[in-house]
Amino acid sequence: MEQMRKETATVYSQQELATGIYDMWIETGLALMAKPGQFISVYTKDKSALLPRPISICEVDQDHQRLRIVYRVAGKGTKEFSGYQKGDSIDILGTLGNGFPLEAAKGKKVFLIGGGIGIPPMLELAKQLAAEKSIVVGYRNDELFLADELAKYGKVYIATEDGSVGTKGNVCNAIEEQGLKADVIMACGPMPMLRALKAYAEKEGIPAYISLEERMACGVGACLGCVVKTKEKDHHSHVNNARICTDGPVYLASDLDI
Amino acid sequence: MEQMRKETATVYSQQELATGIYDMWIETGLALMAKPGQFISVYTKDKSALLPRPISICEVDQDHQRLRIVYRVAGKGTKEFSGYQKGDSIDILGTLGNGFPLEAAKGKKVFLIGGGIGIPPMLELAKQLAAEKSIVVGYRNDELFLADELAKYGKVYIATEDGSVGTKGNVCNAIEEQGLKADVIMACGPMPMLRALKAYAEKEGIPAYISLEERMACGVGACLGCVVKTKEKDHHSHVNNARICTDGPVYLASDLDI
Amino acid sequence: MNTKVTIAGVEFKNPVMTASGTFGSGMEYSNLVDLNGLGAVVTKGVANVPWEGNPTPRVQETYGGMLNAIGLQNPGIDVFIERDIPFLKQFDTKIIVNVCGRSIADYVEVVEKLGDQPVDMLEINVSCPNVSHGGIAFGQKADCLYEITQEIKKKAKQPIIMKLSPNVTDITEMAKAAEAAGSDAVSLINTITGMKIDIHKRTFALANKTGGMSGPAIKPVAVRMVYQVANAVKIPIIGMGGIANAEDAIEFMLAGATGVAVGAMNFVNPYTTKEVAEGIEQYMKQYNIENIMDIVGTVR
Amino acid sequence: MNTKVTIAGVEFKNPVMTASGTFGSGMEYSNLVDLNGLGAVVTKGVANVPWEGNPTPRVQETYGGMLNAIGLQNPGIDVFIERDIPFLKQFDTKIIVNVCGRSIADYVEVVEKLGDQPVDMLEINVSCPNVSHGGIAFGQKADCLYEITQEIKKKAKQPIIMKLSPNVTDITEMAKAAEAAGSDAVSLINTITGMKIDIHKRTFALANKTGGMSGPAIKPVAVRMVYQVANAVKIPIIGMGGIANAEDAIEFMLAGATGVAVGAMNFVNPYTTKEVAEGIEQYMKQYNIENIMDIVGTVR
Repeated sequence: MEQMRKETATVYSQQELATGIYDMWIETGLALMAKPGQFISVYTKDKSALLPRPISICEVDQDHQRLRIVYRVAGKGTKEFSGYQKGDSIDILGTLGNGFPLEAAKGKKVFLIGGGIGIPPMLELAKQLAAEKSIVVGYRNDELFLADELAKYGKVYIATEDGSVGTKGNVCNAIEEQGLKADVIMACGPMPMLRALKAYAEKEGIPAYISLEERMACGVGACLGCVVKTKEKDHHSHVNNARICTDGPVYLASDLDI
Repeated sequence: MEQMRKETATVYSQQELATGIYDMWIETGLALMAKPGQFISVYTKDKSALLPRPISICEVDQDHQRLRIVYRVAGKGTKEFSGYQKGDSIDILGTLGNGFPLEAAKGKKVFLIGGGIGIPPMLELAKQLAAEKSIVVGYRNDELFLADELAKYGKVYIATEDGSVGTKGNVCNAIEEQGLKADVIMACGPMPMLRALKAYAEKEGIPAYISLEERMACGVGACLGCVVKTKEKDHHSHVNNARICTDGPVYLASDLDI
Repeated sequence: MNTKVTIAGVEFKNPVMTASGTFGSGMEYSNLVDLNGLGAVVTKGVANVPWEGNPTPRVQETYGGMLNAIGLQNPGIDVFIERDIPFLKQFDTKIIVNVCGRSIADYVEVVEKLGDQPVDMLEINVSCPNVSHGGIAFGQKADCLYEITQEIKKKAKQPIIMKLSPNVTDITEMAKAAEAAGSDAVSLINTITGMKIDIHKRTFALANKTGGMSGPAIKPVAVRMVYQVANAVKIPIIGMGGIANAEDAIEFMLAGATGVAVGAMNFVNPYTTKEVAEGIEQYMKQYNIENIMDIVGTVR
Repeated sequence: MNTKVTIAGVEFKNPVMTASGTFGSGMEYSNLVDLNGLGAVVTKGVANVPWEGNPTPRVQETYGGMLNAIGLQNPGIDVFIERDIPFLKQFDTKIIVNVCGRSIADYVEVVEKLGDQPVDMLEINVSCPNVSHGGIAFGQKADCLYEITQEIKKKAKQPIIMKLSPNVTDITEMAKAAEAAGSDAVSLINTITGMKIDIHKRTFALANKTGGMSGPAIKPVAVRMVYQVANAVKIPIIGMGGIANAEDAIEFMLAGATGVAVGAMNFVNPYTTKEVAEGIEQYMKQYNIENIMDIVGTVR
């Protein structure tokens, strides 16, 4: 059985999927333990930028022992990663986090919702989840990265900020416009979207599992850098904070005070 | 006319000449202004290591606009440089320093003396100097880097610390053993060697031009990091310190208090 | 070859420790690092009651380092005693508990509760810059430091280590005050107060505005202060601040530190502590050093 | 779009300056950098008489920064007036002369000699950590700082800028003392005292043992102190400490600096000052900022 570790892996391929959105496959034995909704920490070679970058796992290929990450260039770390090519080394720590609870949605009607760079983790989730999937994804514009691939695993509903494709607006607008319904929500995206989905789920009386991001340092629950406010006292911290890197990144929205 | 500048140049070739001694040709227009005894500052790509490394110019190819540096791997900067390959970029500032005064030796009997990593600047000097040259070089062992090339421009006398080739000992031992004489000395090497040559030159009543090295920051005379004690007040500093990067690195030994 | 060091009568199998706050209570890293290879685990600070800490963002990267403003979130001493100490006791390493508080009474309460616990030393955090009443005043004024040290020492059953703040004009005054009040050792440096501003959002990068800076960037300041303190007091020093490898650790020991702690670099390379311990042995071999204690404070 | 800033009545074409000691008297970099593009050249410190400075090695690299212990080598004020000021007067930039001394009388002598010279401001270096009588005490004790500021202000014909040391417990106390004594502005931070040890030679890497740390590594400390001082005094601030690009410079301005100075990064990239000035203009365009002065101190 594979165990969490830091290792020097190898880039298997890389391409730009959309403007500033990169798609990298990494050869690593960590693929054998990877679950949808988990993430890896990626370390830069730039020695002035020391902290690893947490990046969600987009797809898992256990047969070939490869992980896929799809990420946006947002700073000097991701800028560096975007320059890596096949055969380059890449230092990673993983796999990290809890992942989405597949059992909670099995056989049910489920929304898989991704906003922007929150879309990638939905792909492996869509692959592995045996359920009736409505996949709702929100983009800035008509650069619909991963939409084709998601369509293999369920019906895809698209929202775009600029209205160029599908519903103009965000994923909530798409759900409304299309009159969609579900028994469970699984989502990843920006905090405003997650807050809206939390409210929507409460109104509908359904559970929503949402994946959060936050500035991290250690990635293993030691530094307490990345916490989220919880409704009840957290079992580990004994205060109303849970660690996103280990207790999350996926939470039942109703457990959170966001 | 070329002018001192910092530029991103291109590595033309690199090879390991001896254990830990690397030989790099760099394509740069700065070759057009380079003089024997001058140096360039080389910047690392490692952003944790900010200060440039001063490296003496070994050879100048003005026709092809290339500079050659031969350097020892002594730390993380030079370690990084040693990994560069043809076509890689290399940031350099140059050309820096005064260089050897060719006129002072023209037509005379001259010792060109190099110790260890002080040998490389002797090559371009030997090429350009129209004089009766005795080239005395000191090595640790039988890895006689550059000796063949130096032999094209004058008779080469070798000293090795381990006695494996030539005189056992240092360059002074070689001069004594071979009974060599000269009217002028031009030398580069470790401080103990330079001190010994200064004493020798005073005893012989001949001038010795010696090239120094010191920790530097700016390389252009601004920071006053690299100074050497002078006998008289320096014309620029108005104290008994001269800046190695700009007033040097080549000094008449009798002007120094070392 | 002997890598053992002794600090205030406690013997450590090697000088390598974890810096408080960067290694949780050991549990979090125990899947990555063999705790048996460490001289000691120094735990994240624990108070008399649970602390919530600061809002997020709590961490930010800086050039060659990082800022944190966790605000000493902790589950309180009762949970710590029940859960974390038994966990650590499974390993063959020393346990140093970092103690924090908002008042002398807070500190004393924790220290007293730890009195009958199987922990080896107590590190007293009087220098956290990230909590408004986190005791920073105790760490920046010599007379306050003297007083709290004295009160804690009266109650402590284990040897105490006062952890010093670098955010002072003269670190030696602080070290002397700790020594005079009976501290068994000092550790330094805690983080240096820093700030980062997001120029695009035009706001502070940390919710707390300021944070504590750590990482390789601050190492020269830490080495300087260890050297100064080693020349000012007779009690042993645990040195920390940007240690990334054995070379760094040895630099601290030559400057005067008997123990060395790895902090922020645990986040960058979780195997740092192990590599430091191994690298110290290599250095000892290379220079024929029989006892690592022999090099402590030898650069003068 | 207006990049001009005004400090104590002196108008600078842009906020970008050189940090004292990193740019000589401008002459040394004038082949690489067009001095006409700078808001001001701040010269290397000059004393009443020539100073030899410290033995070598005087500089060392650190992680993301450097240490220097030049020891304020300078040719003395007479040579400076005769040679360096006329050189700088050829350029369309402001001249700020950094003044150092071992006693109040030394400083006053230099300030008086500069009285009738065409220089725009005087920066008073009371915070150099590298000379035993280099005035560091003046920079670490508020009452000493007050006294020297007052004495210099009495004699100065140009506006004065007290340059503050970061090696203090509370930088705001120092800034307040400078302001109360009549300083027209403050500049900060000077270098942070650090040390590097060569573990193979087992000796200090600098002949002076300690040196002043600068470079990107220290930027968060500098930004924090600028922010603190901006909240404590009304006089303008020139900010410095690790500025490597326009983003860094803007960070200092948002924290409260009206002027910004590039220091160690001149050694790493001699074109830094130019790039900072250009980058500030780009930022103004990007965010429709009409006057750069409008962003000073706006992150609160």
